[in-house]
Amino acid sequence: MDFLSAHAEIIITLIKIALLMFIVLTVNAYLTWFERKVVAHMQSRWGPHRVGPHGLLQPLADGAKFLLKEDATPAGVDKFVYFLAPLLALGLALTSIAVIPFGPDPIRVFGHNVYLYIANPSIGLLVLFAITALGVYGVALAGWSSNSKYPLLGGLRSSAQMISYELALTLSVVGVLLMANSFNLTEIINAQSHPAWGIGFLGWNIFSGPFPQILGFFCFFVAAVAETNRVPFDLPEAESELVAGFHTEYSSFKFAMFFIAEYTSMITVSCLCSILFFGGWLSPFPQSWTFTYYLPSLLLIPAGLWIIWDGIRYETIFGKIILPGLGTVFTLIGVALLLPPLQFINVFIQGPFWLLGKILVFLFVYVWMRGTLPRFRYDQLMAFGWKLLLPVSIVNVILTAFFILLRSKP
Amino acid sequence: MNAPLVVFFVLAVLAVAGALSLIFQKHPIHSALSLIVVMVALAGLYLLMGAEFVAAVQIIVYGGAIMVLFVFVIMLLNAGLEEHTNISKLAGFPGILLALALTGFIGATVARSAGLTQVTSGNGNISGALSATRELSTMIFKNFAYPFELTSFLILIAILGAIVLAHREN
Amino acid sequence: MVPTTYYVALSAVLFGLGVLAFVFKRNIISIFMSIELMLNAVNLAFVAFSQSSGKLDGQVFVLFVIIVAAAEAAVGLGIIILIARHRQSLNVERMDLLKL
Amino acid sequence: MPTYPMLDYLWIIPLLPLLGSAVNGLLGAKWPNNIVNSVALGATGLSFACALEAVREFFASGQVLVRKEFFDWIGVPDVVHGGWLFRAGFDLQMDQLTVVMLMVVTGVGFLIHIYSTGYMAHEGGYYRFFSYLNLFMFFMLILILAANYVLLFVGWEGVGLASYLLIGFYFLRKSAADAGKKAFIVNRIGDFGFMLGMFLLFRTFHSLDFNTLFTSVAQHNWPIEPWGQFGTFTIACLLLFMGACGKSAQLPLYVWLPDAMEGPTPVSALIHAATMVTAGVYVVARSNILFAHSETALVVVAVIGCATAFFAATIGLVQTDIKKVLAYSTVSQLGYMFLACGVGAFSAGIFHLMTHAFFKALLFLAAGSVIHAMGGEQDMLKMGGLSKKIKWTFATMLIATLAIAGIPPLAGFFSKDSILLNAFNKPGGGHILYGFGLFTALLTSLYMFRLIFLTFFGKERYDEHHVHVHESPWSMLGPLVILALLSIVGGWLAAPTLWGGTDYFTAFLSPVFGHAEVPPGFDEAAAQQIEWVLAGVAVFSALLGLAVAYWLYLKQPNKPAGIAKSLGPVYTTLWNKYYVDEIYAAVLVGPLMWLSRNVFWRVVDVEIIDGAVNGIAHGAREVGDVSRRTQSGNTRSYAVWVVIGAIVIIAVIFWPYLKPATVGMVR
Repeated sequence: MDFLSAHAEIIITLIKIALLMFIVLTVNAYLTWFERKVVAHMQSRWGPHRVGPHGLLQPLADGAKFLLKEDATPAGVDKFVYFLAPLLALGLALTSIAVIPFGPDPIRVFGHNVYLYIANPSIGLLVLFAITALGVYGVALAGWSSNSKYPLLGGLRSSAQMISYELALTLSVVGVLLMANSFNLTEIINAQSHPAWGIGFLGWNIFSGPFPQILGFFCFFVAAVAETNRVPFDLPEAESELVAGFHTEYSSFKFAMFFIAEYTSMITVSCLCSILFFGGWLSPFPQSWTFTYYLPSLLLIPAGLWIIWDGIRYETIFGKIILPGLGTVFTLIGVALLLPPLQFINVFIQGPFWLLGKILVFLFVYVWMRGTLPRFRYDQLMAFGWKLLLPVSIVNVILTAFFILLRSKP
Repeated sequence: MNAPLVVFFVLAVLAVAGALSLIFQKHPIHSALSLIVVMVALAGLYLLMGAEFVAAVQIIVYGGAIMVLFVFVIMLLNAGLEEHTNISKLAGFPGILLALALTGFIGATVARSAGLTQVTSGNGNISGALSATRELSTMIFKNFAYPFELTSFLILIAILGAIVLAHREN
Repeated sequence: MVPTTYYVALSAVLFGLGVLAFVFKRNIISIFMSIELMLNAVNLAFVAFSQSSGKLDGQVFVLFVIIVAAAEAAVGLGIIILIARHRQSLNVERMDLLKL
Repeated sequence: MPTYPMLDYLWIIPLLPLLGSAVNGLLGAKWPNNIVNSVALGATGLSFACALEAVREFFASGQVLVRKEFFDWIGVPDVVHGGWLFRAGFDLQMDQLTVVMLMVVTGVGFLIHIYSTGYMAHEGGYYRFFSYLNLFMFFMLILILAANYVLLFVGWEGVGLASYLLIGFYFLRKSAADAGKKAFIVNRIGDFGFMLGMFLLFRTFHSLDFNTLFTSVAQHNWPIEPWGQFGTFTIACLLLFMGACGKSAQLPLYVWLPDAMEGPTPVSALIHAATMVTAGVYVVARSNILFAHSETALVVVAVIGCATAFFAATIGLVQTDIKKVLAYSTVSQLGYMFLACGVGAFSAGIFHLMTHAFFKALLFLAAGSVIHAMGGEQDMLKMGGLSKKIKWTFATMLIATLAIAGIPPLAGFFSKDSILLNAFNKPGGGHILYGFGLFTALLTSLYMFRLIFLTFFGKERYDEHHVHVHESPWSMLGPLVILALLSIVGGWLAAPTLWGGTDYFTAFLSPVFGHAEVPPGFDEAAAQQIEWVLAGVAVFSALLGLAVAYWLYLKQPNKPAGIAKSLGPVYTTLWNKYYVDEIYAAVLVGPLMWLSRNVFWRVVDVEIIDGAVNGIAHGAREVGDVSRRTQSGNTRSYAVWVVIGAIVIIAVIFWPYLKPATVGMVR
């Protein structure tokens, strides 16, 4: 017992890490499902719907497949690097989540303050960028070590592309940093919590401040998409040109690692977008509207009811059983949050609730783009990065600094 | 044997190992990787010394830009294993000897001057890391404004030079 | 607290290894990397001294060194690419056109 | 306390012409004429306006000497006691003398610029011409505004340069190029003396700044060196005067001025009549205190001046080239000025300088107008009867002639009269000088009217069909008229002396010359009579000259030839300008040529200098042959060399730490 109390911090941190890992991986899994569904509907298809109702169990099936497939290592690869690359990619991607704060104030568990982040370094943003910067190696080395031409091309592309877009990525947040006057993500969010006329979303960096960071957000988001090698910047894995790009030679779980890494970094980027430009966990409504505390339940209950209704009409028995159950669970949680004894939880989940909401929006945008946009040509990519994004973000920096100076001068 | 010391030794060993493997790896990519290891280890040491910003920059610029550039070039030129020619007599045994001698010199200098540096060891009054970062920025943009601008020019020239060099004229 | 001397000693060792690589390696890119290694060693010494003396100048210098290294890498690698194109070899010992 | 902006920014006055020169010289090549000359005129006109304003403020401020230090140019600071061991700053000063010179230079210069726009309209190298002209203005202004000898010397050399460039303006014509070189070289001789004089002055008084120098001289009331004693003052003054001789074309260095007429006529008017050549007079007047301390120097100045005046006048009698005549007349008038300075009448000299600037500039411009009218013809024997054709030119030139001949009440009369008076009053040998001066006056009016009659009267001696005479444009006539007015009224400043009043000019300049002027040796009443008498005599001689000229060149046009034949050798001597050029060629040029060809070229240049250069090159090659062996061409070896260098450096720098002995001393 005293061991626990002695090393409480470490233990709590470990638990948090494990929890976060679990959540992130699950979210990853269901992100794939979500993506496939959305894209499918955009292309007026059904998408996965065999495994489980609405294909809800598809991710599990995929996971199992990844685990059980044969792990073929091509001949003539540089073994060490070949194994290192996916580890690097996944490790870095997961690490980057660690510095993201999910909520403002700690939750008290067994008399311990449990903060909603794993680490809160004073230079959090820089740490994130550092990790992103190292992320290149995963792709580049994978491409090189495969000892095969398509991956090599993919690796080359990715390294060039990432170097090019990192500049814009880093420069585009300078405006935010200037306004928050800090590298620390928590402080950046708190800096946005003083909206005009108390209307929440007016305090967000994208709308408020001496100089609304619309340009900055544009550059950041585009550059971030490029950094995560997603459509329309997915040249490293341009399946129509390079088979599968840098991970052509990777199979089964190593491939899965790249896969997970990509989706994790998507989540990270979404978090960053919402934290840097959309006020993180701050609610968009005026603080005076207390009823917003009940929004979670107000969303959960109808959703649950709808799922029940939908489940009843579902074809398969399986679905007829599972979906209503899920629905009732949602509904019950929602109701429970409304009950007086449990209302205090609302206070705790406000922050995470809004943050996750925003993250979801951005993830949807990701998927949306994939569903709509064509891929860039390589020269277009470079020209876009160097001739548009970089100058624009520099202009943004200058303007922001200028307006801050204006304001600071009485 | 307190915690920082442990961390230091771990990182130091890491760095030296990286440097050694940089020397003894046959393939440039491996050398590059080992150099990256060294750099990350150094970044850790900077963190240990409370120079958070420098650490971050070390990883972002060195790890994320320069070394990527190296890897990129290696991949681009498809550099193979290093061939072991010994055309230069001087660079053979005597060269290595001389290099060791230089190391010895520096080491001796450090050892002899140990006392002088030890006097103020560790009582660096760099207050909290963030404010340190702030001070750093103040220094760069106030005290070192002129050199800073010069470096920006240097970068510009370097960019132009790189373009001119890599531009295949035909 | 770690004595500054340790850091300086480490930087000396790294620098020496850099020099060694500088002499030992044949591949021009590796030689370039060994130069970077030396620069890093110097940076370490800089930061150590800045920390021991409580002044930030050392760290500023480190930043400058990094900038210069970046510029150097850009130009140097450009040159290397040219050389590789022209001479089809990265071995410095094959680049002996300066000979009389 | 009123502020005097123009005085505070005195440097603007010289700067403007420099800008004009730079703009025209650098950009003007492609520009149309009107832009070029508007730039040049703008620069000169502005600086003229600034000069006027400066003069106004000078009077308003009521100071005697305005002195501004703008920046240190050359300086040797005295580290021990502070201050300067030697300082030649860009310091400009303004006193009454400067005012006069400033007005003359900027005013006449401006007029001549206007004139040039018309005169040069059809010449090539228009922009070049105006660029040079502005450059000259700049240096001339530096010269007269300078507050120390060094800066003055800058202007001095600068005007020399400008003069060289402008004499050789038609550099395709060999004679022009040679004339330019001649002027430059002869001036060098004078400048050599000038520099020596400066050195001597500095060595003696430890300063070359006018203010410090003169005040120190005045305060330590040094003894006036009597005749024949060669003290510092005498030597310094003689050396300075050597420079003045070169610049102002006095014996024996006058030879360059007649040839300088190769330049365009406006140049002859501006540089070689009105302004530059008077620089010598200016310098002598500027250093009047020094000269006043040495009788020898004064006597030498007076004698040389007088001699030159007479000598040049005699040559002028027989010249047939209209500009040559004017050139010799300039030389002789300059002689007058030096004569004045020599007898201690500096203000009279400056006065004559001013009036001479007016009417001589006018004469040259009018001559230019004549040449222009005759389509480039300069020989008077091929002119004649122009008075009816070009009335304005004739009228203005006549006025100028009357003025220079000393017919009252025109300017020349008063200035020349005061010079002669002062010469007469000069105790000891003054009368001789006066005699020569008077005779020169007669000669002056003689050759001037000869010019007039040959040019404007008598029957046309040119071919009507080839030359169609035409009056010049108003851009040329305007300046003529203005200058004519000036040469009429210019002298009235001194008019009151006739009825015993005060000479305004002298009074005005007295702050500068007050302590140097020699007082008349006798009472006012007597002076009054003498004044009248001398004036009468002067006028009479002038009229006599006029009469003779009339008789010779209108009544009996064939007489002159007869006379020439009758006194053959004299005439030929005069015609050949006393063979001075030939003598110089024989005595100086020949030996020098021999020396430089056989010694400096064959021995010094070829053997020593070239030998040294080749030797060095050879040595370098040998060394290279040896040292290139280290260049194995192998990069790794070079790397090792770098390492070795590093080792050496560390060993050197950190020796105190590496020395075994210092084990104990660590900590």
